[in-house]
Amino acid sequence: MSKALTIFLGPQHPGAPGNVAFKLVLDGERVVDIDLIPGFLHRGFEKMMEYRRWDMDLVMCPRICVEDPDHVELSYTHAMEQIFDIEPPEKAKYIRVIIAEFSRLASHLLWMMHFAGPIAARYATSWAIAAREEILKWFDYVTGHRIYHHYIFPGGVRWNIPGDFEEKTLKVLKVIEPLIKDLDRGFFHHPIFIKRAQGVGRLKASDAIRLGATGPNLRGSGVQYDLRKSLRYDAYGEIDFEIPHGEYGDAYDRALVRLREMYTSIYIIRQALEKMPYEGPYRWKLPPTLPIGEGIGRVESARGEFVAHIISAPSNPLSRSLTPYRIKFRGPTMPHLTTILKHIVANEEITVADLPILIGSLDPCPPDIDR
Amino acid sequence: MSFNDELVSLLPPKYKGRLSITGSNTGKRLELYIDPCDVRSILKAVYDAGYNHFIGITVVDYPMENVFELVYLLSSIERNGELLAIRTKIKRDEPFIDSVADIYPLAYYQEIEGYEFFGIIFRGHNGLRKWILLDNWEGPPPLRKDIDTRQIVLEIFYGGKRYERPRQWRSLGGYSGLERGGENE
Amino acid sequence: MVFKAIILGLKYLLRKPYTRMYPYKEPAYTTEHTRQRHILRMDLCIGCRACQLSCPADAIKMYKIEGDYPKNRLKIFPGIDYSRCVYCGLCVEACPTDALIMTDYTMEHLITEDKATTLYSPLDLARPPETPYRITMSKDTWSPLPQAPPRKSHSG
Amino acid sequence: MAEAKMNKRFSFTNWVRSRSLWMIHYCSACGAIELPPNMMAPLDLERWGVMPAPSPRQSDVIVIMGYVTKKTLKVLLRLYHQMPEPRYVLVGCNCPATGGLYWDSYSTIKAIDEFLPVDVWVPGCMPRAEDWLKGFLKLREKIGDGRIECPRPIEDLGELEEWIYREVKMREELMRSERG
Repeated sequence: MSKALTIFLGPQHPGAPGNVAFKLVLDGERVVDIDLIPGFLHRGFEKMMEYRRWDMDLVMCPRICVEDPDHVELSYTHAMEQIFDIEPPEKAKYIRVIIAEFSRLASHLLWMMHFAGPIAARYATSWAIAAREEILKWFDYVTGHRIYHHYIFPGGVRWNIPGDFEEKTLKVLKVIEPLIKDLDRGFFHHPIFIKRAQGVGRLKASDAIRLGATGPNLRGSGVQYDLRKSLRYDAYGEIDFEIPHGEYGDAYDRALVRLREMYTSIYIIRQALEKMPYEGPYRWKLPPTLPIGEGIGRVESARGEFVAHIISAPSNPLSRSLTPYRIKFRGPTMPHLTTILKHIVANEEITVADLPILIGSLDPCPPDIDR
Repeated sequence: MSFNDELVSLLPPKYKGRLSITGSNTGKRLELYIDPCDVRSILKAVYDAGYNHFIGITVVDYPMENVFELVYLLSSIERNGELLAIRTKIKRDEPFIDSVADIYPLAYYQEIEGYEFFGIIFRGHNGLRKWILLDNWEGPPPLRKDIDTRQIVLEIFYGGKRYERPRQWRSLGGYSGLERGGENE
Repeated sequence: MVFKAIILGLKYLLRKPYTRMYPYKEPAYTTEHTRQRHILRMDLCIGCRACQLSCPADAIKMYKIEGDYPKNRLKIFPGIDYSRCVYCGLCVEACPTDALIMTDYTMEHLITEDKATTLYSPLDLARPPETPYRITMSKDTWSPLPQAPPRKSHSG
Repeated sequence: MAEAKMNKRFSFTNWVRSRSLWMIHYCSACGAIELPPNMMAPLDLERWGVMPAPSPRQSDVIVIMGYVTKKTLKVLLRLYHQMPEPRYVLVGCNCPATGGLYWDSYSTIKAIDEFLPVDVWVPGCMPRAEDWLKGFLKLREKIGDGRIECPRPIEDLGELEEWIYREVKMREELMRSERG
């Protein structure tokens, strides 16, 4: 019986998923317990947004999750539209779908880097980043920025799409699709990767639901649950697609779900381009003051369910307010890095060497815990 | 969306009429107002009725009415992501409520957030501590409405002046300290 | 398996390099919509402070500048602190007279050893960039926006 | 003193130092998202001898990528003091320079040059990938010209850390007194 050893992993560690630390309790090689140490990225968003006008808050909110900013904007926008009690124009719905799916693609490609890096598959990281670069250039062209776009706006999208939107988009898809296919062949079917990832971090479907997993991590366990399908928000109701899901719920399944989601995203974008009405308004004019109300924006982000809960109440009873009264964001990463990691480590023999694969397969984005 | 019969049958008789459907679009939800003393029994019943996916706890501070409102957001994956919001109000000067961390594992961490950002004590919770705010903030819970963090920050870092660069105590390099531009307004 | 891997590797070996040869052979990649440095047209500015009030980062400060500006009675003009600006474009959206516009002149010209140089006064903002640039955001970016129709159904 | 004088003109040492800048692999905040395009195929910073080093003991540059919270500041300072001389500081993004978008945040540091000697500022939110590259080139130029004093006249870790704690404590005391 060896003595338990407590060590820290991160925040400065090449295998750490961003600026977040873990406290590990080790018994020999095996990790017995794992505790999250968050707070390195805490900025107090929820308080800062209470001071700013609602349109300025849209500029704030993508900074919550830098890897997948458009879904944060989308959830905020959905909540705001419920407070204003409006429906976005038809054209904007399709543009939002395309923007959100590209954001998902970019996020999954960045995840490839986080995941393949610790296994020392430098070729995979390089291809993924090259494919992501094409998407960032496309974002730069359509929205005006590479990372933080501020494009999805309450009442539609912020400005009209450029004239050659369709050709540009198809061109980007034409570049990135072969790269993803090569990743599929070169990385996901590589025997070394399969041996490292298969059987690591098994998560049963019932546990995944109980512990609060969402997104690809839940679908990797075999649960066919996707908010795009079940809520049919924006134009997802008119688009026909399948939800990829895994079987065993191990790291390999979760990775494979993300890979298939990339194909699904490309498929959705192609379909949305076909069905999109290119004429018509793209944005409604909204009043500067907020009505009293409450909105909950739930979207399926790249990592899972992202919820923005906005409450608009007058801070003094005489005037209508320009700022929301309270905003709460619930990111998908919190259950993944706390309850699920603890559960897997307690029920399975995870060594220190497996930990980067396990954490990588959960695709965490630490800033949405800290906010 | 319709009422879930199983849910209605599991609720205590006093709450059967209080269930309502509100919201639109992605925020369409069942809502239930409960008394804070029943939070454990209701959440247990709701868990058994299939709402076993915990989303989060939203705490709203109303200093005028002297209450904290807690909104428990739950969803049911069997019922295609149906959202259930359970709302309760507790007194602001006696912020105590029962913990539900043993029913929903994720609530453990959401309750820690409620503690550090609003100072709500969840009875029966064994790990209430500063978690995210550790080293980042000392003092009363910052998200309470009566704490004007913007004013505090302005006073300390900017000398009370908006639209100015922060007042620097020293510079180790990379800043000449010269202010450029025209005459200030 | 091995041959497949070799073929896949060869494909990338024989490809044209993906790398952009920035900065000596290629300029920075910008498009006709890239939002970067502002230009202030001082003859159009009316000093209404709409840009200052719409800035989420409080980057805009109004400066008093004497001169012959008939439209601007208060003689106050916006100056932007580029160490705070987030390039969201809300100031351009708020400007009623199209006095503030954005170009694709990127921030590589602002990289500095002394952060005091990133504080731009109205006169600095009014000076157009030396190198070629495109106007990427102005009032023409938006056509007049229609009012929102009420939501059709309230299905409970 | 003699060394400082030597550094003013061209020296082989400086030329060599400027040609191989290893940066700490520490993705401290959101600015880190534009580093992968720099390190990998799209811009390939290794053309200029910049690459991420896994530990501070092997690195020359500490890159601050975005906002610095009080908790991260302690990590950053510890890393900085573990680095061997010569060490350089490159700051990207707006938030560490002036507070940026988080100017009214209660947990971030408003000016990083109060705590670390900064060599090059890369403004922007985010700085575009090209801006990061240009920032590294500017740092390289500055080192090559011998405009960076080496070793840095700075307090040892104990003293500095004490100073930080004092500073942060003092501000927090101020906050508390203002609340009354």
